[in-house]
Amino acid sequence: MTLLQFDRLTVAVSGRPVLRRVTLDVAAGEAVGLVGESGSGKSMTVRSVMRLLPAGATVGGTVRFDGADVGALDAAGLRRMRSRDVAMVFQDPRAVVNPVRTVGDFLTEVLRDQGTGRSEATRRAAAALSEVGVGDAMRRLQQRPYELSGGLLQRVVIAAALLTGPRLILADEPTTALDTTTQEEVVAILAEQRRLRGTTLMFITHDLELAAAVCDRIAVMYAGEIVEILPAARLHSDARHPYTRALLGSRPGAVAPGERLRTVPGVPQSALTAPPGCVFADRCPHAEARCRDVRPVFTGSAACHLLEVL
Amino acid sequence: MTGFVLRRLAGVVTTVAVASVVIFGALYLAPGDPASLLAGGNQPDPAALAAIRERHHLDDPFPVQYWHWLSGLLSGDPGVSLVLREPVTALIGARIGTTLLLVAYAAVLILTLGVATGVLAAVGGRRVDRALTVLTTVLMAAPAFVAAILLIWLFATTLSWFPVFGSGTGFADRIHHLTLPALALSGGYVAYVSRITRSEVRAELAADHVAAARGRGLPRWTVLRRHVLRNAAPPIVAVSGVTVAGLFAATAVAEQAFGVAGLGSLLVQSAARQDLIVVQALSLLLVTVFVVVNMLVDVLNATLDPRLAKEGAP
Amino acid sequence: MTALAIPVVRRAVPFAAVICLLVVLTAILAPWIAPYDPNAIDPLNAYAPFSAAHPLGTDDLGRDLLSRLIHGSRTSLAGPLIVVVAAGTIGATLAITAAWFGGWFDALMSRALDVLFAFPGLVLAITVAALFGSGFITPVVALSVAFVPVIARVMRAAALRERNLPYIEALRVQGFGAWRICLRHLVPNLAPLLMVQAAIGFGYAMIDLASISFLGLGLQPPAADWGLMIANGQPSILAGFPQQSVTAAVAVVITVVAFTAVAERLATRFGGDVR
Amino acid sequence: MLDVRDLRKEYRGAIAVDGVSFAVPAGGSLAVVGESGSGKTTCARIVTGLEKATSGTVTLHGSVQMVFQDPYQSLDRRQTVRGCLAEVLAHHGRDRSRLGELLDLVGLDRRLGDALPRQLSGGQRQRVAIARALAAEPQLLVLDEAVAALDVSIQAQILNLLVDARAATGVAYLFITHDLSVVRHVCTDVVVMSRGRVVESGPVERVLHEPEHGYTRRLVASVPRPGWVPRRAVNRD
Amino acid sequence: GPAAATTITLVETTPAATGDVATVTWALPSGEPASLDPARTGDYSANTVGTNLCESLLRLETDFSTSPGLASGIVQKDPVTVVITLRDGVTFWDGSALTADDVVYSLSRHRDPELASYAAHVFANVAAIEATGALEVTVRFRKPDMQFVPDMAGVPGAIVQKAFTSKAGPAFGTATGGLMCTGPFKLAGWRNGARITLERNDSYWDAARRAKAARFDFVFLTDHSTLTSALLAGEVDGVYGAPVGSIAALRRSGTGTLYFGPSTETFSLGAVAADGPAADPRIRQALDLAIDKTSYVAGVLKGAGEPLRTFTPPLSWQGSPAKAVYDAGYAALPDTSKADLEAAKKLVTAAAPSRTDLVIATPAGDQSLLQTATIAQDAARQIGLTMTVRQLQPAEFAGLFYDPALRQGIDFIATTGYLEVPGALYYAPGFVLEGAPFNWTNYGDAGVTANLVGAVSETDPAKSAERFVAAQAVFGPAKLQITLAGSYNRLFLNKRITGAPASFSYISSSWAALVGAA
Ligand SMILES: Nc1ncnc2c1ncn2[C@@H]1O[C@H](COP(=O)(O)OP(=O)(O)OP(=O)(O)O)[C@@H](O)[C@H]1O
Ligand SMILES: Nc1ncnc2c1ncn2[C@@H]1O[C@H](COP(=O)(O)OP(=O)(O)OP(=O)(O)O)[C@@H](O)[C@H]1O
Ligand SMILES: [Mg+2]
Ligand SMILES: [Mg+2]
Ligand code: NI
Repeated sequence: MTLLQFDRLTVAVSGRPVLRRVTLDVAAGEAVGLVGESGSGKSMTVRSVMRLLPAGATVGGTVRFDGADVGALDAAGLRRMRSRDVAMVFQDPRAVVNPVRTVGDFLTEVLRDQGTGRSEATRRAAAALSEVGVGDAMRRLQQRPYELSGGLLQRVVIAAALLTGPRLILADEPTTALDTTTQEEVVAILAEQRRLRGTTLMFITHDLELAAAVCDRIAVMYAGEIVEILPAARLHSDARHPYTRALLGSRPGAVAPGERLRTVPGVPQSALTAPPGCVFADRCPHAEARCRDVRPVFTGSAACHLLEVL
Repeated sequence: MTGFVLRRLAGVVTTVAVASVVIFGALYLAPGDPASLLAGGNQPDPAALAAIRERHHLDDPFPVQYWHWLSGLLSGDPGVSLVLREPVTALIGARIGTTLLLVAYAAVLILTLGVATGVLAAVGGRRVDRALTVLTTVLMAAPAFVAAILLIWLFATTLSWFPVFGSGTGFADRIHHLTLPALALSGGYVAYVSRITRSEVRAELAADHVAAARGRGLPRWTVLRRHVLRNAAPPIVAVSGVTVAGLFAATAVAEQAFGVAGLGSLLVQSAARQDLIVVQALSLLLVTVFVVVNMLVDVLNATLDPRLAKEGAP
Repeated sequence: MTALAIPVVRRAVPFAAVICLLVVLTAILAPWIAPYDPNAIDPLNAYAPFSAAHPLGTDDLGRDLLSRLIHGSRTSLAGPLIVVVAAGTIGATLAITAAWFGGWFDALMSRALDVLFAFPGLVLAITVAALFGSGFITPVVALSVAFVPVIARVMRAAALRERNLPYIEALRVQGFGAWRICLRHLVPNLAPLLMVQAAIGFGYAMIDLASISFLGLGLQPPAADWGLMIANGQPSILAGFPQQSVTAAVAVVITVVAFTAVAERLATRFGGDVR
Repeated sequence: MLDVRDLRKEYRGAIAVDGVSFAVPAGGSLAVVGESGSGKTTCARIVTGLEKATSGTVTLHGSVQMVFQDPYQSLDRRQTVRGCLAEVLAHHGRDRSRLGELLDLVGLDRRLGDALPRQLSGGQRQRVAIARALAAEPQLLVLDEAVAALDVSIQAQILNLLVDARAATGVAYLFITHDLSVVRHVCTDVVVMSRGRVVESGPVERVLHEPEHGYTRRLVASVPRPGWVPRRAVNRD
Repeated sequence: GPAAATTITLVETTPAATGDVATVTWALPSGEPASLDPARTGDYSANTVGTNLCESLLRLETDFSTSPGLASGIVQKDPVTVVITLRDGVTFWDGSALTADDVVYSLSRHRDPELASYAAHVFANVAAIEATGALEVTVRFRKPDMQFVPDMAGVPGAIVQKAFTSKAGPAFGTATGGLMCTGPFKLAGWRNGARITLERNDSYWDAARRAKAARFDFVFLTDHSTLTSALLAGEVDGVYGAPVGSIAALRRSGTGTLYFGPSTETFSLGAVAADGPAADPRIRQALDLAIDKTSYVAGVLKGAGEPLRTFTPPLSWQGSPAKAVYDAGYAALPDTSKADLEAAKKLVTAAAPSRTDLVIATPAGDQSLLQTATIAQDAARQIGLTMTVRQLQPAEFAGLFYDPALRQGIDFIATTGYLEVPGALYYAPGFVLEGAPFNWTNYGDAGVTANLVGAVSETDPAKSAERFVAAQAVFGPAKLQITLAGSYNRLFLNKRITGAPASFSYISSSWAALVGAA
């Protein structure tokens, strides 16, 4: 059953294109990784689920959550969806937790808004903290964000996301600001909770390996488009799109030490500067004339003219 | 927190101490001879002048004079006005109530109107923002004495809603009398606080934690109150604090224009009459009030945002 | 503290720029473009209404208001200009040295600025002018001194922030001297913020100088200064002759707004990030 | 060429670095890895003279330069590429004609010489920063997470550039990073830091394949790779 | 222009009050008095309030003649002896009787150098003051002084209670020290900076002049527009010296009436430099000729005044028996009210001044004097002189009259002056005698000196007048003071009250007692 559906989602901010015809289905209980370089539109994609787009954004196409068109929700419906059904975890926990209020305030405010009593909310918050591996929960609730390390704080954010028992978690680079050992912790917590609750997950990262480890499927984005979708298990074997391959190939681990890395010429494009044809055409080593002129259609797994050839 | 308060308190004491030297020193250097003032309007003979100098320690070296003044101040006796022959305490005592009330009144206006219009400009959409921008621009560029005359003309002479002058007796009557001065006094500052509020609220609205709070399905009003305003408060409070602390002295123009007897006009009149004793005491009082109010604001801010109380915080 | 810039409607900026240019040109060309001698009195023709001969009417002594407004632009611009240039230079220098050297020097400087800051500007100017003599210079000097801590505070915070940016550290690693880094890198990068501060200060200085004139401590009549004109015209407003105060007040408001708008635009243009 | 002994640094009572020793041979490349807040940056800043150590010695033969993490803030936003490089060249008494060579060395189009930082991409800026550092012809280059902020495809370009530059100039690297694959690719030796102390050091091969210290083991195990399953520390052993 | 004056009629008094009123609020446009102690009274505010509290030995009538006050008679027994006979039955506010001791004490205070009384100069020629009876005081002079008796109608003749005064010490007359006098009002309160409250003295000795207002509140309103607004709004019932700039607005008002009365107030330019162009009579005459007095009156005084030929205004001798002599002497003075630029330029050319850049000082905040200085500046420009206006703080300006150092670098002052007591001799000696305090230009003329000294010591009024007129014929045209105009007294009364004198005599009389219901 499809829980979340992007259907030709197009977003422009003040007339500048940001997302172009993003189409993606996420099944209930599934974990989908959204991978791509900076500015490719990953955050915009998940933010459009929550209707958290910048002022002046225009949206085309639809995003459906549980069958309902998110764009058509009224204020109450939107609030209900945000507070009960969908939770978001952001990249930088420091920016996301109100710096002047306590961790307890942060954790309980949504519950309190939904009518939960103060002591009950506190109890549940403490329980959620313990669940994500934060010890001494009652003391933590009294503390303020600056008194916690980044890793701890990200766990607080995840605890807050889990607290209302959402059906979908949108995790926007939840580990980028953390070091690798802490990243492992956080990712493990997310995976564990997903197993326990059957929550659906959209996981954004720059790191293909990480996405492959956490998710069932991976969608690769470039310049506001999804260029390839493939099962995580077959990331290395089945990647077809030249961009996905370029990403895999340019990681230092992809070649033996001492060898030169396989680089992609040029700089990543954004949806605004993307060429008229294939968005990757100007950096693609295989590009042909038609790549530059004609937009390839997304055929099941990737958007590339040369899919058969490569 | 206690450490923070103590540190700030020490700062206040140093500032006031240094200010006292500066004030006394500046007036010591000011041209004009206090002795001739003390001698009255007539052409005084040198012997009489010398006697007056002797009596008022005017020939002593600077440190001795300063010490006389300071020990007088510390024992609660700042001296007697050179011109009015009244104890400075009596002069200040007679006016401080009015000034306090005027400042409090103006402060309330500044805070409520300034913050309200600032928030409105930040969240009220483009048209409201622009209208308020025009309004605050004009308010900021209009001197208090111009505002005073307009207010008198409109509300006192034409509409007769408020009295033209004076400070009134009894609380209600005083409020009635001080309404126009408070409005004239606060106009520019309302605009200033409104601007600050607007920019701080806008900055806060753009913050990730606000987006996150909205993303968690909190109602708009809750987000505005508990995340935007709560977080924008410290800088707004800081600016308002400086503004309000400065009001004590800025009342001069409004008091002058509305015939209100307060500390500001006393300062201006005393300075004009070269009444140094009054000017010294009053300047130091205003400086002290300023730094104390600022300290209170800092402490308030530190409770709002404990990060500010940490050592080394700006 | 956030830079308190007027949120200008961008389209109005060219318009504001033209106004600034006109005001400055007026000040420079005053003797040539004023239709009358600004001080030529004609008591029998006092308070004349708008007319072809006197487009803005005349004042209490029958002087042509347009001519006075034109001549008045000179001191009205020069006073605040001196204040912001002096306070800006001193304030920025103190701020940058304090931020750069840090430690006890910074602490001392900050405390000194605190003391100065505790004397509200207008009052400092009033007191100093009353005690040391009125005129053009004294209030301008006093106001400059009073503006120093205001500007220095903002600049110090910005300089501290800037000083800790990696590009400054890179220059230090390169072995550049403190002077060079400050003068060639720190100062130019802080200039836009300083400009905004100066522009805002300009407006306040103009108003403060006008208030000082109102109290009789500023520029001396019959100088045609805008602040003085507002103050001098004030008593006749109730008598039904508001032209003098109103035209001068309008000139002040328009100039202040136009200068602030243009300065802010220039700052964002050349400095990118103003905050 | 760089010899760091018993470095200790305190910030108002908090100890950031405690008894750290390591050495970089001429032309060598040493990686410093470790958890967040373990004192890596502090060491780098002491080595480059940006900070004074509380105790300990830093012996350095030759000059040192540094490349910072954030390419967006490590260039003067008002200075063109050419202005930036020319200033440094002049300061070190080098000939201006080296400017072109430097741009070539870091793979920057010479036409970008007149560009301001805001007209450059992150990767291009980092190239300028590296060129600026190399302009002084240092014997040691300290790179504090110099590629962490870059996109993968750009990161690859910069890493190649760093390898080439070392081959061309013989400069030694002190390479601070979180990313072990980068360490493997660029460095020969590695120092692992945790809570202000060096917990393990040695050749990259040895340390990363046969980690001895528990922290190093955890660090190595936490790198995502095919077949990797993330674990929570509390669940492990 | 619109400022052209409509006709102004002068009145000496306003219609008499028909009954009592509870409270009258009166404005003091010069601000709060520094003290009400007669020894420290010397300005508009202190006079306006104080004369209702501490009465003088003589009363000043609206035509500037004097009549008995606390003294039933003051007799110039011979040129060097004055005998003061006190009225019987006068009591102080505390009920104690007025005695000769109190009078001796009150007058002698002014001679105490410690006290530095403002009126010290009045007693400069006095040799002794002693009680010569229970109700008789005799004043003996070293030199004859004809101005002494009329001076007793002013503040120098005000009587305070000895016991209270010596007990109060330096605080006497201040808000904290209080007063003890005999006037129709007693000092009931002084809220520093806010108001001075007078209450009716119900046991006033002169039943005919018992105060009609139970209470008189004086408020301090120095800002002209605020004051005008307050008058128009009816918040203030009356004021002496209503702002010139507001004449039009006040005349139009339905809240009350603006009265114009005769006055001794003058507007003039005074030469203050002993050297330089201002000391040259030709330059002063040139400046005088360059200013058109008629347009000055219209422009600055808004018509509420008239040109004067010299600085002693005719009102000062209106009550004198030798009025005719004085009037004739005044009429004989040259009339320079019309400007004559050609003659003025010639005078400047003839004088060939050493420098042409002059400085004129005015007290800051006085709009009329500022305009006066501006007009002087314009006139100077037209005759080839440049004149810079320098506004001085009021205290500094006042100091200028006594302190030569403050006069440095100043050539002229724009100033107002007034006589608070009758007597043509009030001004002249101080200005024209050699070494006199206000003879700043070191004017000296043997004939003038002889005639003036003679006039001062001459007991016969007519002879004194003749000698004064003879001296004036010489020093008048020398224009030590370039008198531009005499202004009318401007009194505004709310329509609910009346009775206040419209003449400038209020300055030395217990005028407030007359104010009552309209
Ligand atoms: N507030 C905004 N206003 C205008 N444009 C924006 C805004 N935020 C993002 N964009 C633009 O939208 C495009 C996609 O941005 P998005 O944040 O979705 O990228 P991303 O893939 O999440 O990148 P990163 O990995 O850096 O987070 C970018 O080109 C960016 O310039
Ligand atoms: N200027 C400073 N003042 C006080 N403490 C500091 C300062 N700089 C660093 N520290 C502290 O010193 C410790 C080491 O910091 P450092 O920046 O060297 O770590 P790092 O290993 O570079 O971390 P990261 O991987 O996050 O960059 C940290 O606990 C940090 O909080
Ligand atoms: Mg993103
Ligand atoms: Mg670091
Ligand atoms: Ni009232």
